[in-house]
Amino acid sequence: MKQAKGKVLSNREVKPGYFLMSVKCPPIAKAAKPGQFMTIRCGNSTEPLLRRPFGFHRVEGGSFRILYEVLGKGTKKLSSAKAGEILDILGPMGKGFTVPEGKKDIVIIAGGIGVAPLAFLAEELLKDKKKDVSVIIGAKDGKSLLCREHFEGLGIKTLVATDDGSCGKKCFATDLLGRSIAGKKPSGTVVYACGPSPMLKAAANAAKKLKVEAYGSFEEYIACGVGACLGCAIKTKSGYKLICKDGPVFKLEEMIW
Amino acid sequence: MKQAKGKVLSNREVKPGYFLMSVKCPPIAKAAKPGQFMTIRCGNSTEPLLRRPFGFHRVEGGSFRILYEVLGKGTKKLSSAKAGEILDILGPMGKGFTVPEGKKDIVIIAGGIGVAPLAFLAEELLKDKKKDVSVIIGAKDGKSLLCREHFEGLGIKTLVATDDGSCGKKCFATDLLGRSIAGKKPSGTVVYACGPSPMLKAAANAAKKLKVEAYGSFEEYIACGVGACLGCAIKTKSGYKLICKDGPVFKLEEMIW
Amino acid sequence: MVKPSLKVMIGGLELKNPVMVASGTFGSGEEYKGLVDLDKLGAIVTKSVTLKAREGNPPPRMVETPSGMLNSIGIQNDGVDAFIKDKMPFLSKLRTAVVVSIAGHCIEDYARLAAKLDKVKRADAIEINISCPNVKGGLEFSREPGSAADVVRAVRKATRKPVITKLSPNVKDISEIALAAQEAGTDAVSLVNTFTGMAIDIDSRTPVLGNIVGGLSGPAIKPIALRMVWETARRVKVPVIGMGGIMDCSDALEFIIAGAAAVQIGTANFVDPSTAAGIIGGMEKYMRGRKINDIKELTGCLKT
Amino acid sequence: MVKPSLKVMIGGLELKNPVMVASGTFGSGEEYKGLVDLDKLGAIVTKSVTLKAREGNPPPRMVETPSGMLNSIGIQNDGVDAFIKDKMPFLSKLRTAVVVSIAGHCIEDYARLAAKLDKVKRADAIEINISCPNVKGGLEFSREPGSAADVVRAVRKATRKPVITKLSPNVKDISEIALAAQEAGTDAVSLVNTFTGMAIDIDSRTPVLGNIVGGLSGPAIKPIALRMVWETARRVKVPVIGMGGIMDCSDALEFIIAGAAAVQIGTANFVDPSTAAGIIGGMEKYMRGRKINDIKELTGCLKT
Ligand SMILES: Cc1cc2nc3c(=O)[nH]c(=O)nc-3n(C[C@H](O)[C@H](O)[C@H](O)COP(=O)(O)OP(=O)(O)OC[C@H]3O[C@@H](n4cnc5c(N)ncnc54)[C@H](O)[C@@H]3O)c2cc1C
Ligand SMILES: Cc1cc2nc3c(=O)[nH]c(=O)nc-3n(C[C@H](O)[C@H](O)[C@H](O)COP(=O)(O)OP(=O)(O)OC[C@H]3O[C@@H](n4cnc5c(N)ncnc54)[C@H](O)[C@@H]3O)c2cc1C
Ligand SMILES: Cc1cc2nc3c(=O)[nH]c(=O)nc-3n(C[C@H](O)[C@H](O)[C@H](O)COP(=O)(O)O)c2cc1C
Ligand SMILES: Cc1cc2nc3c(=O)[nH]c(=O)nc-3n(C[C@H](O)[C@H](O)[C@H](O)COP(=O)(O)O)c2cc1C
Ligand code: FES
Ligand code: FES
Repeated sequence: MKQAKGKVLSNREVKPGYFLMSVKCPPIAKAAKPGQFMTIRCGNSTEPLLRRPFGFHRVEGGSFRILYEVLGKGTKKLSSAKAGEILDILGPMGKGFTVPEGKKDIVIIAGGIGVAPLAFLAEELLKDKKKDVSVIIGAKDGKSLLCREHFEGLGIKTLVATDDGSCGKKCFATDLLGRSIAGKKPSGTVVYACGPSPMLKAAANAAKKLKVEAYGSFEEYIACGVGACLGCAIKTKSGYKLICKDGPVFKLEEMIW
Repeated sequence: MKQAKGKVLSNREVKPGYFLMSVKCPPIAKAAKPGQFMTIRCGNSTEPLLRRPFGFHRVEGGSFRILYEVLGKGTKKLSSAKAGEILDILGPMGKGFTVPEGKKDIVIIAGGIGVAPLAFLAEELLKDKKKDVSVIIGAKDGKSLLCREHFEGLGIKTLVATDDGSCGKKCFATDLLGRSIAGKKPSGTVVYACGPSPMLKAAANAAKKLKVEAYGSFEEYIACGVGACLGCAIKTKSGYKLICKDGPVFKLEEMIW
Repeated sequence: MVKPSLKVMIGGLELKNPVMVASGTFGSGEEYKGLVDLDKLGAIVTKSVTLKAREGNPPPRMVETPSGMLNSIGIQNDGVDAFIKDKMPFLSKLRTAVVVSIAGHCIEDYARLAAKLDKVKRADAIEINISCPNVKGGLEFSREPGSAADVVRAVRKATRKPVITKLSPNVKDISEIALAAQEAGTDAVSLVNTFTGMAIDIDSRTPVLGNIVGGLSGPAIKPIALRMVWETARRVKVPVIGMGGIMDCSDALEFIIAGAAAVQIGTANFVDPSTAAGIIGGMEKYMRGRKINDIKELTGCLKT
Repeated sequence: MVKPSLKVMIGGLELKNPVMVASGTFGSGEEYKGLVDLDKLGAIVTKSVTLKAREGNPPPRMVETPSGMLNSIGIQNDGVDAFIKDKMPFLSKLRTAVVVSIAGHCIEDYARLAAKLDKVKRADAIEINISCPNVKGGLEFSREPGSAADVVRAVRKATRKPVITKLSPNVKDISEIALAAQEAGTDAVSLVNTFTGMAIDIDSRTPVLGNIVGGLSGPAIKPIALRMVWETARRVKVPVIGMGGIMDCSDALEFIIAGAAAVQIGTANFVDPSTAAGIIGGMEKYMRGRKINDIKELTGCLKT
């Protein structure tokens, strides 16, 4: 893990309320693995005070992109960063996604902005030609659906679910898991999910029913990001674990909801 | 006094570290008198918390300009405001400059950013053709000298003093007061000064020696700006006075330094 | 849907809504005339008055700190008689409750202030600012249950008007002081006053404030103030008026959910004079959205 | 010009500079290995350890507040024996002072912790975190001079290592507690620990923190912490270690000018892990610019 200066290459709104920022930062980009994250200091005043965590959305050489939703003061400040601006970045942090031995079929389930780290995961997985990757994207509505073209451009079979049915099926992303793995061997299949907490819970239940191994990327407030403050604890069957050190990716069946 | 939304028309760096911002805000611009001021909320987070006070630099119809030095977090935030942005403005506040009866010769002394409200004063004074207005501008160096062209463009006799002699005389602005009023009747002359506290004190001493009436515009932290919090008190020979309500302009001989 | 009711009772005093403006941050109301629709406010608490005029502390009297500010005004005021003569006529015409804050340097002061105000019709209630050093002893009255209760008892004897006791947070256990004030007969408690703090200029190596120390207010203190209101509301029976760093409706609701019957807005008036009005509107909206008909249902509804 | 001396003495412990990292914000140092040059620090104060392992409080354990943060970690740790076995080997190799923070629930706990650490060579000093509720009685040890002194006395008896007593700001008069600790034999006092605060989610009407209340730290508390350090340093003879919201060199110097012999950096480590290093560099620069040869000349030089 390193603290490094990153230079904003571009930063634009890709969907209403969602921004894509490209940052040149070789020391951190070169070390990043899918599912890991970084923290960025948003501005240099005491408001917001703490750094904000973001996943690696895509990594190319010495640069990475983050895809982020403007929610509060930190992301708002970030959204006003202009090309050329220098950011203070700490990363990569956490353990990221690991692909268990013997898993051939991979299903990625993304809810809302949860898609951000999964694009990087999909790209990495595709490097192994023997693997079969498919994606389910869920969103509030068609307007806020993210990354569909990206996955399809990579040749990945992509199912879509929206809350209002304005795009794809009118259901939750997790409801499509059965359809997505139909015909696949449960024991050779693994699910990766990222999204709001209720979605992760639904994914855990669906995976359990279908008897497939499943991992999810979790969120908590992050302060230090290095395992020092013990602030990002999350409850698991083997006690409290730290999002920033032991996670953010955990086996779903390990979690206590 | 009103609270109104103002629209930024332009905002650019005129000298290194000094910005000129033009704001459309008819309710406040139309009521403004020279020496009065406004407070602007810089951003909408709790950092900075309090509004920041600025003088009216120029007023034209429903718009005004402020000339400001980037010092800390408030002015830094203001300097990033783009045309079209909406600002929350409160004003006009305070009493401003008054021209005593029977004063024909007017000398304006500006130190550093203190020139900001004096440009508006000069323009207003020039409307009375019987008045003779002259200006002394002091600055650290030639690079940070403000408004010289503006005063000269108005046909005002302008003397310049810089700390390093890189422009005009190498002395303090107040040192040129004697030269400026040479040949004028002290009892028919009035001095208006704005600048850092030591300069105001020097102006007070110079004016006393030359037996001319003199006024200065003072600064203190401003919280409410309406005389409610009693936070902006300044010591005078008749007790504490409020910068925001009784000032910011005070007769120099009234002050306790 | 019916318009939700924002009415609250503070002792015998009915407020049309629970949003008051705090002492020392709103002058005597007149300063904000034209900027704020004063009649919309739940109540105006006036700047603390003392028996005799006080010139206040030497400047600088304020400095901004991270998400807060320090002030050391020193209760500058013209004395209670001048207040009644010069400020009450304007206040008396308002259609909002007028709460007069009093401060003294001995028990006698408080009693005499209360007795004078008892005769002033539109002094609708009295708030006792006990965060003042006791000339006999030095420590602020607010720091010990005993001295706080002494002040309250003296004021209680001197007036039949609703009495609100304003507590200092610079104590070990604020709810203990609140209990003492309740036993001494206060009709309500308000908290918190400012936290004593300081700032230093590292170039001159002198305090920034002329008075060396000052009172910290603003959003910086909100988490502590909220905890104190929660602790106090669980222990006392009288209404609790919460304040400390309230900037918007969400902050105000936190205090109410924690147990406050009403709130006061202080520093936020400087940041945006329309804050109180915005909070009143925001509360109605919050209640409509959740089908809550009476703000009193929210007081102390925190699920723990 | 000669390089200014940043050395300070805390009891018998010499620090190469007065910039320490605060307990609970820097783990056991190892977490920051590679990110921070640990050998440059004045000292590392480790996360408080207890006799037995503690799993800590339920999440959420943190939330940001205006210019501050609340935490309710609950002293999660593996117990002192695991600490000595697992963490001390790494710490022992550092060329910076290692201060081990201890926390207990009864006087006995503290005494036994100190006795165990007394035998650990590179536990260079012990910081007593007395801001823990006493299981017998409930109130934190830090809230009363008597109970604070009891803890200090017990630790003092159990070890010859330098003892630093860390004080809570949730008291009426922190300098009184400091005096009691001094009389009980502490070599230094450090202040402040966090202020108890809370935050409420107005949608769910529940506390944001799993533990309901938490400790407020960060720049929001700096003005109060600074005032407490100033008040304490004027009353005690032992060195005072100041902390609370220090973000940069200017903040650190304010504490030193107010009377602190050294400072601790807490929350700022999260905001920027290079904060402590930046402060050390900044202090040298400040001293050079003003021809101050020894940082000790600055301690308590406030002109009032
Ligand atoms: C490991 C990790 C990776 C992440 N990756 C991404 C990403 O790639 N793209 C992206 O858009 N977002 C990501 N997030 C979430 C992102 O960090 C938050 O949205 C951001 O910190 C919000 O900051 P803010 O200042 O804008 O909002 P705030 O003003 O801090 O809060 C706005 C709202 O969001 C909630 N919130 C804020 N931070 C968190 C958090 N950490 N956990 C739970 N709730 C929170 C608050 O309670 C509040 O309701 C990630 C979070 C984690 C922990
Ligand atoms: C009536 C009045 C009119 C003013 N008109 C102008 C103007 O036209 N143009 C202009 O550039 N500036 C003007 N000022 C000064 C301006 O308000 C401050 O420079 C500004 O508030 C600094 O804000 P900041 O957040 O950038 O700096 P901060 O971060 O608040 O402070 C930076 C430095 O400036 C000092 N400082 C800040 N505000 C004040 C103050 N009010 N009094 C004394 N010292 C202060 C601080 O101590 C600090 O050293 C005026 C001030 C007053 C009181
Ligand atoms: C400038 C200023 C002056 C104040 N004067 C008084 C006062 O005279 N009497 C009083 O009881 N409280 C006084 N206070 C305290 C406020 O009424 C309030 O208790 C405190 O500021 C906390 O609320 P806030 O954070 O919303 O400002 C003053 C506060 C400020 C900022
Ligand atoms: C996440 C966190 C955990 C903490 N844990 C401890 C602890 O275990 N023991 C202790 O004495 N202080 C602990 N503290 C308090 C800090 O050491 C420090 O006293 C306080 O945060 C004030 O300093 P700051 O504002 O610089 O953070 C903790 C603080 C934080 C933010
Ligand atoms: S954020 Fe500090 S331990 Fe995870
Ligand atoms: S700033 Fe409040 S009285 Fe002048």
